[in-house]
Order: sequence, then C-alpha cells, then structure tokens
Amino acid sequence: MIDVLQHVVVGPFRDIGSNPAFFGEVVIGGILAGMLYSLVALGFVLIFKASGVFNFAQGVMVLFAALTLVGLLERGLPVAAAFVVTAAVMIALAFVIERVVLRPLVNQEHIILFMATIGLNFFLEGFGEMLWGANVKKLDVGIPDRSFMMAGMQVNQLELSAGVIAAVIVAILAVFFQKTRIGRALRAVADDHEAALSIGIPLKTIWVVVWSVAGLVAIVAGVMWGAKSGVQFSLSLIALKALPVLILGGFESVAGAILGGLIIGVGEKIGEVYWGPLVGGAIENWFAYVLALAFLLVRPQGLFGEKIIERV
Amino acid sequence: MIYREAGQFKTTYASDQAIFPIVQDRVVVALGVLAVFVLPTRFANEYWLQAILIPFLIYALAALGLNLLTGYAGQLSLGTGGFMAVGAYAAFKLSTAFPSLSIVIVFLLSGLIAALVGVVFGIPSLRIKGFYLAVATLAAQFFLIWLFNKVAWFVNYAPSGTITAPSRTVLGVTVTGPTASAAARYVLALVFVAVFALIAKNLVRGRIGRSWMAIRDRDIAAEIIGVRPLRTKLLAFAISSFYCGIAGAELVFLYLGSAETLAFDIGLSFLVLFMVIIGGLGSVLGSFLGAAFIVLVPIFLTNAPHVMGLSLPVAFQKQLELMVFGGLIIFFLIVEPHGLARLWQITKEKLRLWPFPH
Amino acid sequence: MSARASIVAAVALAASLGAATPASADHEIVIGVQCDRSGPDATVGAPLCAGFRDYVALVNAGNGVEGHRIRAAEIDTESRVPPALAAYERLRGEAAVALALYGTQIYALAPRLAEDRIVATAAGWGPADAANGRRHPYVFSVASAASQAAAAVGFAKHRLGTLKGKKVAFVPDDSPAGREPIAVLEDLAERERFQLKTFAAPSTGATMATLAVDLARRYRADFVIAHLAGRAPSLAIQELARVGYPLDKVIFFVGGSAEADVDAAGGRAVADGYHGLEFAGVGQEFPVLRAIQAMYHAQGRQPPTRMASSVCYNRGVVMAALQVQAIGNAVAARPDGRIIGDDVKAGMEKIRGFTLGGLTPPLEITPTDHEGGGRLQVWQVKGARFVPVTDWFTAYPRVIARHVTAERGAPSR
Amino acid sequence: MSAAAGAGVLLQVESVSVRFGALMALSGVSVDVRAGEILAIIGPNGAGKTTLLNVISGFYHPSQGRIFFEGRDRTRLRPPDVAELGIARTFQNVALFKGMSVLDNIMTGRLLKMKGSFLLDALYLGPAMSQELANRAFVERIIDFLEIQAIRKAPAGRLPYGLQKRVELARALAAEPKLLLLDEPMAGMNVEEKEDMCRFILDVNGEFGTTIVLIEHDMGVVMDISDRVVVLDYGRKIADGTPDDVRTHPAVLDAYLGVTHD
Repeated sequence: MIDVLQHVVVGPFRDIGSNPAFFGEVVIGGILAGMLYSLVALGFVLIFKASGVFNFAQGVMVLFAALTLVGLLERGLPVAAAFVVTAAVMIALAFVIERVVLRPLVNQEHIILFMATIGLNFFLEGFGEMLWGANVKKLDVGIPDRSFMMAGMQVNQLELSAGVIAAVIVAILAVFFQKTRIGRALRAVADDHEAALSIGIPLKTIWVVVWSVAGLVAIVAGVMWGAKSGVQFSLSLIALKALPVLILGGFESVAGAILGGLIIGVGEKIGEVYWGPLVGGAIENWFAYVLALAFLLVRPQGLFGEKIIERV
Repeated sequence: MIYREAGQFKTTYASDQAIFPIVQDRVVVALGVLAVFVLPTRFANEYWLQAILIPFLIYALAALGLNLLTGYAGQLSLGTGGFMAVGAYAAFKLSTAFPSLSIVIVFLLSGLIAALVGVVFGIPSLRIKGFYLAVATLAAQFFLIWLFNKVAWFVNYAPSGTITAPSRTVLGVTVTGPTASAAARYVLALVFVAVFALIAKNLVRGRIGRSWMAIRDRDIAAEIIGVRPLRTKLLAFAISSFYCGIAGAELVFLYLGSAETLAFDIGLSFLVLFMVIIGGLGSVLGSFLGAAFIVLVPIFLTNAPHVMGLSLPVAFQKQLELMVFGGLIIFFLIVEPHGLARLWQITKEKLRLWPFPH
Repeated sequence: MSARASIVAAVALAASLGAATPASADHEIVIGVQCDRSGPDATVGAPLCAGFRDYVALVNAGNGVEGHRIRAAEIDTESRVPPALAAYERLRGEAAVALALYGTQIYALAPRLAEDRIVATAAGWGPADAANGRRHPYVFSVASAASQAAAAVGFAKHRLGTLKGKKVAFVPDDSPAGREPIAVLEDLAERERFQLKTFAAPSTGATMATLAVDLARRYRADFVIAHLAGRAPSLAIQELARVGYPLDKVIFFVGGSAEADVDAAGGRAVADGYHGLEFAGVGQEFPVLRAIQAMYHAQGRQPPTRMASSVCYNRGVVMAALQVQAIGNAVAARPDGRIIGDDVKAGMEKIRGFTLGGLTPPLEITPTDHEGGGRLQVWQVKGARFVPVTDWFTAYPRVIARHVTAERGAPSR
Repeated sequence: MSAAAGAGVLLQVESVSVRFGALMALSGVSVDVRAGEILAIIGPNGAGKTTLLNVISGFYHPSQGRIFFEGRDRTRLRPPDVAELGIARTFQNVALFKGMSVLDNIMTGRLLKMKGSFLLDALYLGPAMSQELANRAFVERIIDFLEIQAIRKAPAGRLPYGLQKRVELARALAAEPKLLLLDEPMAGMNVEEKEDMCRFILDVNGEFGTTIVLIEHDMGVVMDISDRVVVLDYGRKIADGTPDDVRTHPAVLDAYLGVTHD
C-alpha cells in the first residue's frame, strides 16, 4: 500500500524535480496545445452564448475549413486568395446552416438542436471529404517548423507562433464582444432572446453572424492544427478534446474557454508524461474527460459559469 | 377497408391497455413473429443472415436499450459503445471461466454487469443534464475502451488481445463459435430481441415508463408527483446498459466471432444513436425500424448504383453514406422527431381509413 | 417522398439485395483482396489493391493459370470489422479460395477461415503467430510481427555497434496488435542487455507531440522502433523530427514504411534518414512491375499513378503473386481447376525459392512455417529517395521460433 | 363555503424566510392551513406567492423558519418526500408531460399509489397487471369527474391551454392528496372555463374533503370560493383573514392601489 502511494504520489514529483527543464518543456507543450484547444472551444462558446446551441459540429467545421483551404492552395490559388475564399465558404456555410438547420428548429429543446448538430457533423464530414478527398494533406503556411533552445528548454517555432496567433485571436474576440455594437448585441441575445428581439435585433442575423465568426475561428484553428499535424480526419477529433475544456470552463464563458483550454492542455500533458506510465500510457483520450468530470461534480456550472438556479 | 377497427369495442380497461388493441394488429404481429422465426432460417442464404439479419437484430437490441435511456428517460448518452463493450468482455470472461454455464445465462449476467457499470456512469446524471451529461457519457466511452484495451486480464492474456467466442450450445445446437451456423445464431439473437422488446414495451407502458417520461418531459413536475430523479435516472441507465450489454455480448458471440476494442469505438455509439433518432425517439418499434434502416442504407448505396447501371467510386459511397445519415438526422429532427415509427403510424392511420381520404 | 419515388426506391433496394447474392463461378477462380478505399487505412488499401488487381490482370492477359481465369473481388472494409464480415460471407458464397487481408480484420476472420477452409495472406500486419502454420493453418503471413521485431533489433545492433546498456524505445499502436511484439522485444532486451521502454501511442493518433518529447528529451532513447499504422506513422515521423530526434536512429515496422507515410509527414526532406522494414521491394525497377507497365502500354493506357506508391503497390503484387503461385500448384494437382481452399493451402505450402525477380525475399513456405522464412529488408529515405541499406535478412531466428511456436496464451475454447 | 373549515391545522408555515442572493423573496412569513379549508394567497406580482408554494413543495428550502405538516417538522424535505406526505400541486405555467397522452399524464399522478416489483412490471403479469387496471379505473373516475373523457388519448402537449390546466388538476387529484396547492389555476381562462374550474375546486374540496391552497389574481374568484385569504406583499404577509376582513384591510388596499409604504 505504502509502495503504491510512494509510486503514485511521490515518484512523479521526484521525476519533475529531477529534471525541471524537461518539466518546463512539457508545460510549454501543454500551454501551446491548450491554446489550440481554447481556440476550438471558443467556437463552441460563441455559438452557445448567442443561440444556446451546443454545436457538436464545431470540430468538423475546423476540418472542413482546413480541407477547403488546402484544397484551394493545391489548385494553385495564392495564399491570400485562398484565405478569402475559405472565409467566404465558411460564411456561406453559416447562412445555409441558419436557413436549413437552425430556423426550422428555433423553438425546440436544446437537446434536439444538439442532436441536429451531430447530424450536421456527419453530413459535413462526408461532404468535405467528397469535395476535397480523404488523403492526408500537407499544409504549409510559411511558418518554419524548427525548434530552438531557450533557457535550456526546447521550443518549437511553429507551435510558438500558433500559440501567439491563438492568443491574438482570443484577444480580438474578447474586444469584439466587449466593445463593438454587434458584440454587445450578441451578448444581449445570449442573455435573453425576447429582450434582444424587442430592441430590434433580428435573431437570424445574429445567428448568421455568430456562426460565421465561429467558422472564421475554425479556419484559424484548422490552419494551426493542420500546419502541425497535417490536414486529415483526426482534426475533427480535437473537437472531442474541446468538450472537456467546455465542461471545465463553462459553456458560456470566453474566459472559461481560454483558461479551461490551458488547464486541460497542461494537465493532460503532465498527466500523460508523469502519471500515464503508471497505468500503461496512452491515457490522453480520456484523461481530460475524467479531469473535467471530477471538476464538474464539485462545480457543475464550470469555472466561470453562473450558478444555475432552476426556475420552477 | 382491410384495416378497420369499426365494430371492435373495448369493454374492459385490460383490452384497452393491450399492446395491440386492434385484432388485425394482433393477427399480423403473431403471423409476423412466426414468420421471422421460420422463414429466414429456411430460405435466407448465409449472406443475408450474416450480413443483414443478424446485425439488424443485435443493433435493434442496442437501439432499444439506448431508446429507453434517451427516448423515454430523456438522458442523452454517447457511451453506448462502451457499455456494449462491457457486455462483450463480461460474456467472454464468464464463458471462458465457467465453460459449463449456459450461454443464455452468460448473456444475462453480462447484461447485469453492464447494468452495474451503467449505474456508476449514470451517477453524474443527478447533477448534470443535457449535453453536459452527453459529454460525461463520452468519458465513459473513452475510459472503458481504454481499460479493456489495456488490461490483459480481460482478454485472458491472449497476445493478440482479441476476445473470441468459444463454441457453446443451446439445447444441443451450437450457437456460438466458428462452427455455429448462421441460422442458429440468428434464432438465438431473435429470441433475445423478441423477449426484451416485449419487456421494454411492458416497462414503458407501465409505472416505470411513465416515471421515465415524466422526468424527460418536465422534471420538476415529476418530482412533486413523487418521482425520485436519481433513482429513476439510474434505473434507466441500468436497464439501458443491460440491453446494450447483452447486445454487445451478442455482437461478439453471434456476429463478429472475435473482436477487439476497436469494434466498440465511438463510431458504434453514434451508429446506435442514429438508429434511435431516425427510427423514432421514445418508440419501441422505432428502434427496430432505425436499426433496419442503418443496416440497409450502406447495402443499398453499395448495390443500387450497379443495378441502375452506374458505377460510383467506393470512397464516394462512404462519403455519401455519411451525408445521408447526417442529412436524415437533421431532416427527421425537423420534420418528424418521432422518426420512422411515426411515419409508420401515419401510414397505418391512412390504411385504416382507406379507401376514404378521411 | 412521393409514392412513386418510394416504389422506385423499394424496387432498387430489392434489386440491390438480390444483386448481393452470389453468382456461380464456373470457369473462373475467385480470390478476394481487401481494398480499404475509405477509412484511416485508405493510404494502404488503395495502392495495395491496385497492385493486386494489376498482377491478376497480368496473369489473365496471358493464359490465366493453366487456362483458368482468376477473378479478384474487392473488399472495402473501411478499416472496420463488420463490413469485412459481410464481404467475407459474400465471397464465401462466391466460393473464393483465397483472400488477401491486413489489419484487425484478419484477427476477426481467422477462426472462420479455418472453419470454412479459405486461405488468407496477411500483409505484414496480422497475428504474430500467423507464421505458425499449426496455429493458423489457413493464414499465411509474409512477415510476422515477431520477425519484424527481431529484424528491427538486429538492425539497431548493426547501427549502434552494440546494444549493451543502450536505451531502446518501442512505440506501438496502443492496440493488442500493436503490443504483440513486446514479448519478443523483452526477450531480446534481456539477451542483448539493452533497456526497453514502451511508449504506447493512442490509436486515434490525434497527436504524438508529448510522446516524442518524452522519448527524445526525458528517456533520451538511443534507438526507436515503431509499430504503427494508418495515419500514426506520419505523425510520429513529424513529431520526432520536430523535437530534433535523429531519424536515422528510427526504424518502423512494415505498417509505417510506405511513401504515403513519409509524404504525409511533410515530405521526404523532413523524413530524411528514416528507416523502414520491407517485405517487398520498393520502387519500380523489378521485372514483374515492368511487365505490368508493358501490359498497360500494350493496351494503349498509362500505368496507374498508384504504382508510385510503390511500397503498398508492390506488396499487393506480392500477395497476388503468392496466391496465383499457390493456385498454380493447386491446379497442377487438379487440372480441371475445381480447386477449393484446401488445395490452395497445399499449393501455398509447396512454394519454394519464390522471389518474383527480387521483389520478395526467397520464400520457403512449409506446413509449419507460414511466413516462408521471415526475411526482411531495411530501406532508408535518403536524398528524397528510398534506398535499400541491407539485403534480405533474418535476425534471432531461435527467439522468433520460440515465440511463434510456443503454445502460450492460446485463446481458450 | 366549505363544510370542514375550522378543523385542526394541517400545514404550519412558521416565520419562513427565503433569500436569493441579495433578494429576500420571503421574510418571516407564517401561515397556518387548516384541514379542509380553501385558502387563497393573493398579492401583487413578485410578492412571493409562488415562492411560498415552492417552499411548501420542497423546491426551495427556507433560509430561516420551519414548516410542519400534520404536526411533524418537514422543513428540509425534497419534493418527492413532500409528495409522499400527501401534498400535490399544479404550476403557474402548466407543467404537463407534453410527450405523453392525457391518460398517461393522469396515471403518472398515481405513481405513489402504485407499488410493484420490477420483474412483474417487466413481464406485465399478475399483480402488476391488476394494479395497472385498478389504477386505470380510478383515473377514469377523475376523468369523468373533470369531464375530459373525449381527450383521454390525446397528446397533452397539443391541447388548448384551458384543457391543459384541467388535465394538470386531474393529475394532481390522481394522487389523492391531503393538501392541494394550485398556482393560478384560472390564469388565462375565459369566463366559462373559470366557472368550470371554480366548480371543480369547490367539488374537490366538498366531495373529497381535500384541503386547498391556491394563488389567484381574480379577486372575484378569490372572494367567492375561499374560506380564508392570506395577502403577501414584498415577501411579507400583510393580512390574513376571511375574504371580507381582507377586502377592507388598509395595507391590502395600499398594496393593490400601488401606494408605496415602508
């Protein structure tokens, strides 16, 4: 018993202490991965805040955006043009989704809408592969994929750039929500649909805008992940990674998505490296979930979510 | 005028409460049950049994299980594959540890073990609802699969890591293992699904089903009537997982023959969810219709183009399949949330009035 | 749906189900090949299948096998077991005598193959003990996982001079099949006194960054042996390169040593130095491949682009050639061509000194040794090309024999 | 007026306070409900009427004060426990089970009257079946009583509002409650529907002797059917007495005329 405790509780920490530079690398890796989780989670939060829809298809939107971008680049479009066209495609997609999926389901229960986005998820997956093919594609956006040493730690330039870009996007979104008219409108809708309608904000416009923004965020997330691991089906799996982030951060909080992403990213890497070997490794698939679940039982509303008072 | 209920008066509550209150229905169902037992075993070839009918029956059982939880009790689960895996691995362990134990008992015990696991993962349902719960069940899915993959004890330390159905007999007929005939496996799967469909129907039309639907439709109103949310939801998780567990055991023992965890991955969870949504949430019949639909669509997409003289690339078919499933889910949720079962009901009502329009 | 439309759909469905029922195969011998054109193994399936079919076409363009045509039916399993089972039943109905399979599908089908007496060739990624003809009488693997593990260790020793005191990292797919070679590796670690640590990669292969960092920067492995499939190899190559791990100290089992893996990792420049084990030659400079090209040109067509994915394409050719060879042996014993799986099995076990013009190692298949010697070759990516760095070789044959023939852990019946 | 009014105290709410964050929804409210009476709770919007009902039903727990039912302290019970004591209620915004038929809705109300073993239920055999049928018979009596025979098999969610309210009452009655809490049973109804509902309430009280607490805005209805009236304003009780007493109470007049007071 004491042995086991020693193994589980003391051993990993001794490991950490014995090689702090490596620990630093793990943490940095976690932060950078976490940034990308945050970016995906943000797409969820944006849509959830404004429409109360839990968009399961966000991950596939990331894949779809990346596939479109790579497909256009492969057909010889210049980078800038490809980005513009991809953005247009994502905005068009938002229009179609609003018209075909959301509007007919506007007054349905949330769980029905959630299931509809599962349907959307599979439709987009098939559609994306049909348009652009299912092969793994290389995505080169011109950021060198090189590592350098910094304070005894190895840092990868591509990952660092991805992290910085993710941080910038997050900052822009925060400003967008706090300072701009449309951002405030979005928040108004999030708080109360009827109130928003009564001050003259058309719901469908809001939905199109918010799904478009989520689509644009998906492009960024897709580019970052695609540059790192190639554009391929498993990109959509990162959406599943973003779900624990949401549980941790709360479905409605931009700050929660960011912080949640970082916690999951770092927690997952540390767990995998230091505790994973104790149980045979490859715990990445569920560790984040268990972390989030444990948290959920303590604080059902997430880090920044407001306490849920049920109205009777 | 074939399908008429005029002249059939229900004189007791008992006859009004019956599952099939109309005589024609009862006759059709009785004949149907007889037919599904006899006809395929006599006339269907191995391909039909193995590729279509057996998986259909097994998926129908799993869909029934998920429908009890999601359709009736309103708790969305994405962990079906994990709970099915529990049943499969439990059946493997039980049947190899106790070779003389009847395979029917093995299946039932595997269901019970899956039910226990289901209860454990259902506990968060008290505190979390809706998609929070869906995410929590995903945790069950990933964790269970990882566990079975990782712990060699579950596969009796087989280096290949696969579980293989041993040969077992029921009433002297080999029903599992490589030597079991497809017809024997079909009949066993059919017996299970028929019995458990009846039980499911009994549950949902009685006290327990009403408390599930009450929690689903309006939890606060249910509580003040005396429905205890945790107990009710956990019962739903237990029974649902019981069904899924048996379906998982059948998947390996009556269908795949051997399997590793890959057979129970998240794709299976989604597949069963599709069956429930397309077939009809909160409908026993819908579980069957949904399962049939999901089993037939790929076969249709593979073969129909040939029949029409077209030739589609295989990859294109698969993509089309995804699009069809996804599109239909959205379609049904918008147009007919009660799925194929409701469409069937509408057809029946039309038949009842036929040849008059109203 | 209108009534009319639904009738049309129903008729089409009925017709399609009817079409699924087997046709009788009178004058042709049916074999099947797993062609995963969708799912994560599509990069393997598509070229492999093309190679298989092209070789069969080549045989048929001649006189077939002693005048008997061969028909190669495709199985798209989408890298999943249920479609494989459905296709298997269909092919069984068509009286197929041999199948070419790979991946988890073999594990699922192995008991049925034995029951139905149908021969299967396993392309490098099958049960480790499939080399044991007594254990799996109807499965023929050309390179068992045990042989690959031994060859990888042998190669590591060759590269490092000695393995004593070195650190070897094993990176398997986190699945039972992936972990199968661990027992062999542990034996060899004891024998060669090296340190062995396993870094299991999640099967989904969504990311391998942590694994690479851990392996390179904490464990500081001297050599890496990877047993991955699908999209994982490319990710592993990419992440190892990213942390600056020298790729010339990395060797992949046959599941991760194809051009597609390297290309998906970001091109051959990124993967420079990386080694892969092969059981079939790489490139197009082999007589049989030139014959296939010539066949295409004779028909006024261009050879398929799939040939460029030479690793998998060539493996498909080898699988087809093996089956055709075995069928040839079977037909020699039964000239009317009414052969069954057992005849093909016997024919397979008569194969001696089969090299296909150097495309495969000399294969010597016997009733007990179903991998035909288990010889492999190491190829390396160098200057954007795949070049062979060893000849065909086997390593630690006695250790392999002990693992392959040992009757341990057999599934209880 | 009800015959049984004036008997012993069934429910005792003793200086109960409920706080939501900074908001005091109820402060020190005491109400006695006597067995057999019809007690009306009135007051302006936001006075805390529904909160009081929610406290009695166990949805909220008071931050101060206690609640007794039949003399026993039950302050901290959860709603299902409250149901077991014999308290049933309806909701301000009808809370029917929309996916179920009217019959099933009312049958659900019988839940606590039905005991059973899971296995027998699953097989629908013996006691399970006879119990189901016996309860069905009981429910049919309620259906007759409330005159909703025609809509028995209709899905509850598709009924017009007035009928939904009636079905909800039926569901509450199915539990054979000792105490029935009605939250605005006549809101949104036309005159005839209101008259019907008044008749039902009086009949329930008269025939089954059920004690009734109801929240109502229509003063005419309140004055007509209740034995006693409690008036709440800003979470405080400002009056308690017979309809006639309350009608002339100065604080009540203030509250209803919107005169501010401290």
